[in-house]
Amino acid sequence: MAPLLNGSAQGALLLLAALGLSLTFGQMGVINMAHGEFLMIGAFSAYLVQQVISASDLSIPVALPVAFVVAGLFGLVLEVTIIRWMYRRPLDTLLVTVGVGLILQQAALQIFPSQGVPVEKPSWLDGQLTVLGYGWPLRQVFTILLASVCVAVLSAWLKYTSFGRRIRATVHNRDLAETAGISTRTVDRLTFFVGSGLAGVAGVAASLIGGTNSQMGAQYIIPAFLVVAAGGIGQLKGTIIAAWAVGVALAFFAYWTTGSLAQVLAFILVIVFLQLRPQGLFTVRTRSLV
Amino acid sequence: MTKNQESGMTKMKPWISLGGIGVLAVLLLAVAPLVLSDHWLNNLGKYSCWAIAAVGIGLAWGRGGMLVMGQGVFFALGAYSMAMHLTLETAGDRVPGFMVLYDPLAPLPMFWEPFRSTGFTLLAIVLLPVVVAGALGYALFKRRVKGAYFAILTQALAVALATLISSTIRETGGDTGLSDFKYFFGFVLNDPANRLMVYLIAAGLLIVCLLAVWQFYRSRFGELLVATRDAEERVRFLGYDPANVKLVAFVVSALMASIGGAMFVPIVGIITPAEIGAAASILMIAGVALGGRASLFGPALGAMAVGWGQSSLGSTWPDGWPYVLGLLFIVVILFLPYGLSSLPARFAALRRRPPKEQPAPAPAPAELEEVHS
Amino acid sequence: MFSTSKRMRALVASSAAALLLAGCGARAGDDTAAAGSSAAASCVDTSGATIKLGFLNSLTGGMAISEKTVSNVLHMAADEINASGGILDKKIEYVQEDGATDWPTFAEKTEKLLTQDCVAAIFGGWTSSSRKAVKPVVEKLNGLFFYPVQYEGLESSPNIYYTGATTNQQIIPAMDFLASKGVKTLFLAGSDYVFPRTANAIIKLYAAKLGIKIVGEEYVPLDKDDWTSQVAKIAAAKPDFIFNTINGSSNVGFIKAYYDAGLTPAKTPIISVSIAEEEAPAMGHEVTGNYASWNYFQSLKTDTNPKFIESWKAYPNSSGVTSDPMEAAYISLYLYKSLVEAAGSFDVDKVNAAAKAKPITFDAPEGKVTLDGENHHISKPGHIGRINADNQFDIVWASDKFIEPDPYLEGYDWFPADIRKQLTDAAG
Amino acid sequence: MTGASLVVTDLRVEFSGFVAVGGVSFDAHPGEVRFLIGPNGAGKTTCIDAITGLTKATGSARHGDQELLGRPVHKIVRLGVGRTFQTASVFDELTVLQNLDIAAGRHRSSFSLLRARRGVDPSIEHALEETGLTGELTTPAGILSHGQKQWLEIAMLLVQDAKVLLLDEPVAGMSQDERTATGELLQRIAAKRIVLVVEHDMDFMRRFATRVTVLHQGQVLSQGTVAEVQADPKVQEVYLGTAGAATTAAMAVVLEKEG
Repeated sequence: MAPLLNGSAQGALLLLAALGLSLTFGQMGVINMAHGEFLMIGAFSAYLVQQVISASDLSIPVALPVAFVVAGLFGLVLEVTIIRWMYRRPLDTLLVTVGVGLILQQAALQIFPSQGVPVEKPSWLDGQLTVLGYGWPLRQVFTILLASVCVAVLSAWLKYTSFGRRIRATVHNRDLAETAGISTRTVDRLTFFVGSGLAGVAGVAASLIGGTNSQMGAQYIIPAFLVVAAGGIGQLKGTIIAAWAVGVALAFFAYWTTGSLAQVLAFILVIVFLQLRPQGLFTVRTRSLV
Repeated sequence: MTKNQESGMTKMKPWISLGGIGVLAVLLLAVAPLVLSDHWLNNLGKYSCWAIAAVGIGLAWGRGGMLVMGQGVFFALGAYSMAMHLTLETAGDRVPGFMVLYDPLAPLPMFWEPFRSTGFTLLAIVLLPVVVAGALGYALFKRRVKGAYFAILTQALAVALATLISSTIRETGGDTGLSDFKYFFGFVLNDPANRLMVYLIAAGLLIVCLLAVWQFYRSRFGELLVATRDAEERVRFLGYDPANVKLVAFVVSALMASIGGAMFVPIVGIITPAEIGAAASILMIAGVALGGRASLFGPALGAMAVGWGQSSLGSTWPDGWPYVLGLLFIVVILFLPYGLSSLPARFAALRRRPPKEQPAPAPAPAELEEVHS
Repeated sequence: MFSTSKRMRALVASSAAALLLAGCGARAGDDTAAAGSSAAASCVDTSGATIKLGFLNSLTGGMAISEKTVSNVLHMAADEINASGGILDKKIEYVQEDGATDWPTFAEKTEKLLTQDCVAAIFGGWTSSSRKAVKPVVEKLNGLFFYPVQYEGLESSPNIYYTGATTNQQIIPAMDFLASKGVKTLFLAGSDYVFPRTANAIIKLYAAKLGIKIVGEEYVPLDKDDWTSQVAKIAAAKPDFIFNTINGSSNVGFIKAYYDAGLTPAKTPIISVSIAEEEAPAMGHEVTGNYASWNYFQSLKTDTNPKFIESWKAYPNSSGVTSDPMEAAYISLYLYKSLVEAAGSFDVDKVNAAAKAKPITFDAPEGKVTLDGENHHISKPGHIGRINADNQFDIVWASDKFIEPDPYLEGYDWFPADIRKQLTDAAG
Repeated sequence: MTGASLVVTDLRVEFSGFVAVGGVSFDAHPGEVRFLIGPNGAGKTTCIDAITGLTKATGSARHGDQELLGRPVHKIVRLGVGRTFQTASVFDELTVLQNLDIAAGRHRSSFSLLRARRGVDPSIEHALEETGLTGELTTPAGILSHGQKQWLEIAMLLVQDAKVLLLDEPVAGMSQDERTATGELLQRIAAKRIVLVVEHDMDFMRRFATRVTVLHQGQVLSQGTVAEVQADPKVQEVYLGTAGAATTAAMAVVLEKEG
């Protein structure tokens, strides 16, 4: 039972990290390797909010939207200054954003205490929820709830708002969308803002689980990309299942073997899966040639 | 259409390129040992190892369109094969010291045993990457995995391998890696004359690799590879299986990474998972991007420049080096996707016509399409 | 392609010739092969008014979070020594190098410092891996390396001085403390690298002797923060105590998972060997009440400690708190000064001879430490501290005297002699 | 050379439930320029995709006694079936010669691939003459005019020694003169080969088609000579009756004018 619940929480954190990517990578084709650093920005935002509102019971709820906006703005700046020139070269966005990530990491190392900063968790997350005899930490429950809320809001936003429809139209056929009077530039910017902002939210969740320091983003980026790839490009449903599966697999591997070996096995599992099903869990069928 | 020159297809006269390799050979093999101090010669040897891997990346990425973000895997195959052999050579008939530390009474792991043999080690350095890249490439290319998927998958493999090595400390030395080698195939590594020999082997291998890609690029295969990069489906309609074309380039690039890794070990004296993981694999790409991914000399010279930058700027301005490296990625990819080696062609183009507004040319149509089956 | 292949052949032939010429160096088994260390001539310049020293710390990469502080404290010590006249009347001129959390870089920079900058000694390193990368290079070039962090022991080198604790000065006191508390079951949690693996091997041997049962052992990669799965195992195993050899920011994740799982210092306390005053604040209040084993704590009452704390707080880039590795780094520079002045020379062999000739001591913030000239470690007091609400340590246990360093645990009968022999043999 | 015909029987293509081609049968023989026409979405290109292995299909498409369906793309090409694309797809970064050399290359041993090219293959020279590209030998294909690119594609099929040429809108975007030249080229090369053309341009079809197959909503609406097809009331109904897409209307105008 414990691995299943722990794994679900790990999966939820992974999902939070991957949600933004499934927007920017899945919908826009941009491979943002600085996504992990946006997550770090979210975590540091939570710390800064805590400096202003010292009561952690209140500061974390406040930090969530703040981290979303701060990380989102970083994403927006990245889009406006760099990414916009590169929509026709998706692979190159990967390398450019590697550079952006390096710079953000070093900046964080120099700005904040090198040992990292504490983000205090609210006292209402103290304690455990007893599930079939296992004391499930409330923080894990919170991560799952947070991920669920983000997924719900995101999919509702994509489905029911006009902006969401515009995003989907642009993804579907950029030229046609433009002809239909949609400003694809605005759509691009907003998508990137939201995608990066979600990384910020993930950062707040991560700051409650691990250390908040300049290196923290690096451990999430590759697993998050693998999750998006395994889920199927642009498929929210697939991303959710893949994140959960990887999280649970990690927990079970860690339960059976050691923490180190669990990482290796989980990676290999996803890689083998992608060999067998390179299009991921779900695919959009297209008729596009060549 | 400067694009053609930048992405490497309108060729320099092949004999001029060959002359360039000759000049580089003289510089590396004759001039450098005379003018450089031992320390910098050793560093140049290290850069040469990265350059060997970079030449392969240029082949796979620049000409083949496969962004190989996990060359660390193949670098590791060569490096650890070599390191295991040198460790055993140093340990003699005893179990290597680091193994004793974690589990004093256990015997040598089975997979170490064959690396006692010189022949097996050399064979492993060549065959392991060929077999692994062959199997991996076959599985990926036949299933038409490409673009970002391919890049991320290979990167994930590098991360997985680095973690695996870190987590098998008794068998592989873990995070600390393998080091403290006394001998190199019977030669005492501390002897300056032998160190020079090791350097010359590495530099010589770099020249050999450059000659190999020089021949590749001027051959029909080179043209076919570029054609596959730019329009994979079209190549299929000419009766070729693009998977095979890419596989050849991928395997050759893996082989080069392995050779670079193998020589890295006696020169640097240590190999650790950090040298093969995500960051190291990306650093290899950085040099290739800087120099010019599709050009003959760009990857090798770029890798050497990045290596040198890390040694020198990392010393004088450690806080600034990550910024420099980051900016290098951004500026080069944004404004000079075909690297510094495309500068002459760009200047020529500027002189011919007024500059256009858009900051970056946008090639790489092959990247746009994703997997579909 | 006649001309090409001809050229190729010429190239191959000439390069083979070059290799043959170069390869006339020593081969295995030659008498000169053993020469190694004394072969390299030192290029240290002692004629001027200054002496060059090298500081080698990771200022970038993952370990920068720990090592930057060590680098700063070394700078402070150098400034202090310079203000009081320098070493043998020579001012210290330091060359700071970045190890970049990359062990080959440590090796490369060591070689650079010794052969290009011609420094008289090098100070720094943090991880055991970095030390193991530096070791062959200083041995080859006959340099000096001062290593300031507690480590797993089982090592000694004529070219390295260890100013942090070896196992019998940190791990064994911690185990003695646990035994004194009547601990019966112990869980081992560590990062997956050389120090925790070796330390835990020793802990298991000693635990058997003490009658403490090891109920579990878990490792997580250095760069991973998520400990939830492992902590669930710990919660299920219900040990009396957790022995924590986790390093770096992974500790934060461990403590958070520990706190979340409802584990408390009252029921399942942790004893750590890598959480000090520097690291504790990043864990907030969740670490409060747990223990750490060190030789030095900021709260230590000695004659020299207040001045050390004061100087550090006033130093630019100060973190405001002092910790054991910082103090050990501080000791290392002063110890070198004492050694050089005892030898009357910066020459490595003379310094080593001086270390053996008579006991070198230093009034360190942790007390008066004495160098063991044979194994190059220093005597240290053992202390156990308990983390309070200010993320400082209340000292709850102290060894009755300074503990002499015993890196190969020769004074401990529970450490099997055949293993020790294997180790010394393997180390050559 | 002659004899082997392309016989398509009951060809069906479905895209997750949507029937793009629903049981199409036709044949094409060496010596004729066979046209496949129909309004947008009629399934013309899908037919070609299916025959060349790009799209999964059921039914049968035989060239001589070789079944084509179910083989991977490059294997079908090796059986002598070549095609062009709506948007000319040549290798922009390679020269005309390099383009043709690659097309000619599949007959070479893999070892010869590792050598540089010396001289120009006779088959390439022949194809260059045939398509009038001799002067462009060293031009990068990317800077050829649109028409020249299409010709280069056809030249590539010639050096490939394709027995079946499937051409997808080869004259789209060409000037009148270029169209005429292309049509004459097709008639020349059709002497020894099967030439199947998918086209929208009715004028072009009328001038150069030997036989025509009209597709509508994935079905064969009518087959025969140009005159027969134009006289078919079903065709007239489709093109004149339910005027859906703009293109259909435009086509209708063309047909009317010609009729």
